[in-house]
Amino acid sequence: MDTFFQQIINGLVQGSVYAMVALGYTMVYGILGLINFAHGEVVMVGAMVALSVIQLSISYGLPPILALLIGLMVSIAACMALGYSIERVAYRPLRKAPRLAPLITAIGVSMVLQTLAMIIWGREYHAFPSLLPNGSHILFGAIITEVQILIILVALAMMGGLLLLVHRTRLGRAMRAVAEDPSIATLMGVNTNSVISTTFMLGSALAATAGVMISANYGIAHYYMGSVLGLKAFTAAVLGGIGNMYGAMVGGLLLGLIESLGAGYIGDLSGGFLGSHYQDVFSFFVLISVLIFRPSGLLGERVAERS
Amino acid sequence: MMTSAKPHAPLLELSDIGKSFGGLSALSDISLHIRRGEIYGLIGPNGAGKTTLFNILTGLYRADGGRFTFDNTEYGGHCKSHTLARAGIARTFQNIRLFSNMTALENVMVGRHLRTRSGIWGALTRNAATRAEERETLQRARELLSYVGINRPHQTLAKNLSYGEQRRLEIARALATDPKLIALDEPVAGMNSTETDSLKKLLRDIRAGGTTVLIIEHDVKLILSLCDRVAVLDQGKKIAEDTPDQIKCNSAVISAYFGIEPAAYEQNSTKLPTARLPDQANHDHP
Amino acid sequence: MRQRDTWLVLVVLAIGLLALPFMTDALLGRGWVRILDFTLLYIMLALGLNIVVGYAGLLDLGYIAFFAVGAYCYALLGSPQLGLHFPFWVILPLSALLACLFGVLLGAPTLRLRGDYLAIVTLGFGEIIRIFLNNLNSPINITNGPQGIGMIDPIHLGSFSLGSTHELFGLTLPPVHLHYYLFLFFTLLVIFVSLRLEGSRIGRAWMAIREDEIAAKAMGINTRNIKLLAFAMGATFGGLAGGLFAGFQGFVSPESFGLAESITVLCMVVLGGMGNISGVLLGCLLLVVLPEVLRHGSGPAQQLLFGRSFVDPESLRMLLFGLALIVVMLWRPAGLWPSRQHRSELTAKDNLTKSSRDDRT
Amino acid sequence: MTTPELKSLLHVRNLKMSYGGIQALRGVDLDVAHGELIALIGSNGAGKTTLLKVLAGLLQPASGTVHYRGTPLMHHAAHQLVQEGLTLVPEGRGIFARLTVKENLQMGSYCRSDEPSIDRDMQNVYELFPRLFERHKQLAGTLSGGEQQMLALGRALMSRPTLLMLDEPSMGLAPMMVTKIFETIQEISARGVSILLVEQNAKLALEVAQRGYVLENGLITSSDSAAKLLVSPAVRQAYMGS
Repeated sequence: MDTFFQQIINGLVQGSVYAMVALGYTMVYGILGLINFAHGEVVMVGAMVALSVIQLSISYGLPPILALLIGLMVSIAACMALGYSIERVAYRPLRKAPRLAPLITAIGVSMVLQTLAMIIWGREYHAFPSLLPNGSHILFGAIITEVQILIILVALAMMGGLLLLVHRTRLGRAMRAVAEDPSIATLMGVNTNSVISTTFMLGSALAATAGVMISANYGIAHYYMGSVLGLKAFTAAVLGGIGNMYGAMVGGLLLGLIESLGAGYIGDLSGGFLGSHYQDVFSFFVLISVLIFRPSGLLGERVAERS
Repeated sequence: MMTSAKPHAPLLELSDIGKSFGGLSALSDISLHIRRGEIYGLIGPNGAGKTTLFNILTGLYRADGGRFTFDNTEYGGHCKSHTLARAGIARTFQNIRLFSNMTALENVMVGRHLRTRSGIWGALTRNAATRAEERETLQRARELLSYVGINRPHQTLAKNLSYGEQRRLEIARALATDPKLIALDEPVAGMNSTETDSLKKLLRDIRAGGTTVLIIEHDVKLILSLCDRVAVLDQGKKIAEDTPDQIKCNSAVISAYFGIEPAAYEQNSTKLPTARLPDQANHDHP
Repeated sequence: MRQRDTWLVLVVLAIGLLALPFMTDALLGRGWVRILDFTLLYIMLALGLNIVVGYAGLLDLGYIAFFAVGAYCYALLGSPQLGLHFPFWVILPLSALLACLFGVLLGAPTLRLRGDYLAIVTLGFGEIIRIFLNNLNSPINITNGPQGIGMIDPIHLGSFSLGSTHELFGLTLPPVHLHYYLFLFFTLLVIFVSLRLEGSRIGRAWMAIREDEIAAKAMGINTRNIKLLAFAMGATFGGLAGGLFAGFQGFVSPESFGLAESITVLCMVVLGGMGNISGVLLGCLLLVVLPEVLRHGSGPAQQLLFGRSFVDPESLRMLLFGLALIVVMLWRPAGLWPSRQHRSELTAKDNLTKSSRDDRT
Repeated sequence: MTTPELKSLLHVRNLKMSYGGIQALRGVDLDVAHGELIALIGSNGAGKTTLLKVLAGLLQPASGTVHYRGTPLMHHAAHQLVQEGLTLVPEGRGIFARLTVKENLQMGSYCRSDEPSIDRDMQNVYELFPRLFERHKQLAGTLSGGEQQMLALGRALMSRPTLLMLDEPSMGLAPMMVTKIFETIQEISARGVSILLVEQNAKLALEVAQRGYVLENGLITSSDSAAKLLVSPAVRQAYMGS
């Protein structure tokens, strides 16, 4: 029984990171109808920048908690600037271009970011310093570390904050209005370009935070970490119904849980035939099955074909 | 190929077609019948449900209730687009939907898809049957393009045609499917009066060639001067179905459509020129 | 007159293509002949993907899976792994056929999905195939897992082995040259099939679906079947290329079939010009040759410019490659050699005279 | 360069516009004075919607001049025009279906920052349309067509327009609702807002307007006082053909 709860806890932690990254995909998709394939690399940049800043702060003798905070802040700022630039350079000139053109520029941006990161930080795995108390608690027979608790709390706080922003503020209304109909939003006096830029920056801030979280959880940062994470988060966004923010959160958490339960039980389920290596197969399988029955994801709107 | 039916036998009969979107009723209990060989008009103010009805007829929407009979075959509320196309219903779209990066000729050739059969094997070997079929397709496509009056090079991309030509190309493409009924969704929207006039002539020619024409229009004057019979939709309901002359005097139609009370209309209508009446008489009593 | 010109061009082209490996060998070295062989494999792959993405307009991000299916099919039927050693002319068609079957398997349940959803599902499918290949070594060892399958039989045409050097007509033909000619044959076949399909009833139906699916439906096209056909054809080309790849390399492992490979092939198609065979050829040529040039050239270039090497050539290659993708797309969003838009406008006048001539006959 | 007359709020001269191969506007001249209610009528495809879109900055004209309050309006982005008091209620209402009624109204006042008076204006809108107040927490997509039109009008009022442009406010509405909407339009006009009303329902529009223009095939074919146009055969001809 305790493995079950252990897998649930691991799944929730992993899922909250997925959810935060998935939000970035889904917000951009909702507003531009575009898959921001470079988003995963923003997560990686967030982690790597935080790593460097933290190492620097520690070398100046700052207390660990403060170093972490500074690292997080700097990496959020850096990623927001990065997100803004990616939109300006790689997407905005292609708004009216054929659909696949921005996809290719996004791939180009990913390659550039990944290679730059490799040049700057090298190919090796970096140990992400553990700056938080190393305590852990027993919950229903499962171990949960304080880092994990913090990850879940921060993720909840940030997602809650985002929802408040989107649903309770003038900017949030404008974002939803642009997502629904940019030209009508313009008629209300909304500068759609600046709203789109803001959306990219918000998504990037979440991505930076997620990058720091996941590095802190596994104690590792690496120039290649963005690809896989981005792919998973994109899967989560589609699972929940891309374009829908609640969908991204539900999809992220669900994917985290599916993966960790899959990893834990797939052997038993398949009579020992499939090992835990198949956890990714399992999650894609769930995704495909969901899409076959609900072609627009779990919470996605059914898009009626218009003539 | 025309079946040996009586000229006035119904080709298409709708009964009790209903459709609602998210609780808002777009169409309720629409029943109408279109006879073989007539030009049938469907008018109504914006949002009356004309296009919705069209989309049901051509299989894009699923009706909530009701059924329709086409060419003596009964269909339920929903049927696949390509099945209906095969049965002989072809359509054009309100906001032109051509294959814009294909040439004018290819657009019409796609219309022949339904009446041709060669598959992968034929494509690879280009055997005699395929070559013959391609030749016939090409020939028919060229004929249709000149029939609707597109005199540009047939290799022009559809998106580079003028607006009026694009409308005509859509009609040629629809005709390529050998339809029994061609359904046109606002074919003159955005055309000037010369273009409109020549389109009217084209539609009459099409009818004379044995194809029944169903036309949705916003432009009442066009419908009244062109159609044999007209149905009027308002708020998703049919409020009249009659000859143009009768429709003109129908008070429900006048108030729904023009917002002009019957009395005022009658007074002024005496001043209206009646030059096109003989023209219509020709159609009503062939 | 015109016909004679065409023949002349064809003859020159044929001689050029036949002499290419020797010229490359002499001028650039044998490594580049190998790169030529890979270019041909990529062309087959890209033309297959071009059917799905370029003609039918279906975004497939897991296309490399069909390449993998073909390659592993070949590897399993012609290596000590399962102890099977079927002849080339049996395995290669089987590889293509199996890939075709996988294409249908993937296509059937997913064709209802809208563009971007289809993208992620195909991506997932590609990953699933790769993960299975990576892990099907236990409990029963089928694929040999991450180690991959080695010692694959070299390609034999009858008793003629492409795996060893031959002396023919006074020429020395090492394996890379021999494979070049075999691949050239299949590439030309794939180009031929693509051309035939493009100008056929089926090809028109694919393009109609790409341009406007609803209008295509209204024209009576059974969009489901036609899309499925696109998946099947594309997968067949992929499987064919995969089989040839396995026979050429003598070794296959899952890491050759990752997402990055799918994306590379997609870039070739989109960058060159979707839906245009010449564009796709150009895209392949650029994206295979450019990285190699960068790989070999960036080190010496840095030496020359700065006197020392700042960035290792491999990283620089990736960096410039990424930048090239961005710049080219910003500069020509429809690809370097887009399909038709420009061509037909340029030749519209030509066609007028041509079509009027056709009309008379 | 012609100097627009001072009393003219909106002054349009020789406006041309074409897209998709058709010339939608072929040289339109039109004036709206302060406080006027102008009807622009014409059959479908005459270019009415295109004209409004050009005026609202959504489309760029090919040539011609537009002066608003005496200053030229070319090359302003649409979102800047709203701040100048030029507000368009688009055809088909264009409400944000996934926002609540209240949020839609708040979007209307997006450009303003004077909170107390925004609140007051919202109260005014609710008084004008009590139905909207009853449903202020609902998603706008769940409203009926008439309620959506009320919302579109109310939302436009929230921007405190100087010139309100309405594109076919009666479209797809039940007769009762049309009456209600037109009463409201008159009321808005009475408060001093200048209105440019585009309508297919010629009689309705001319009954409430002071002056009217008839647009046919991208050209103004007649302009006169509404009362005169109402009985003029020109209008009927524009619809029924000659």
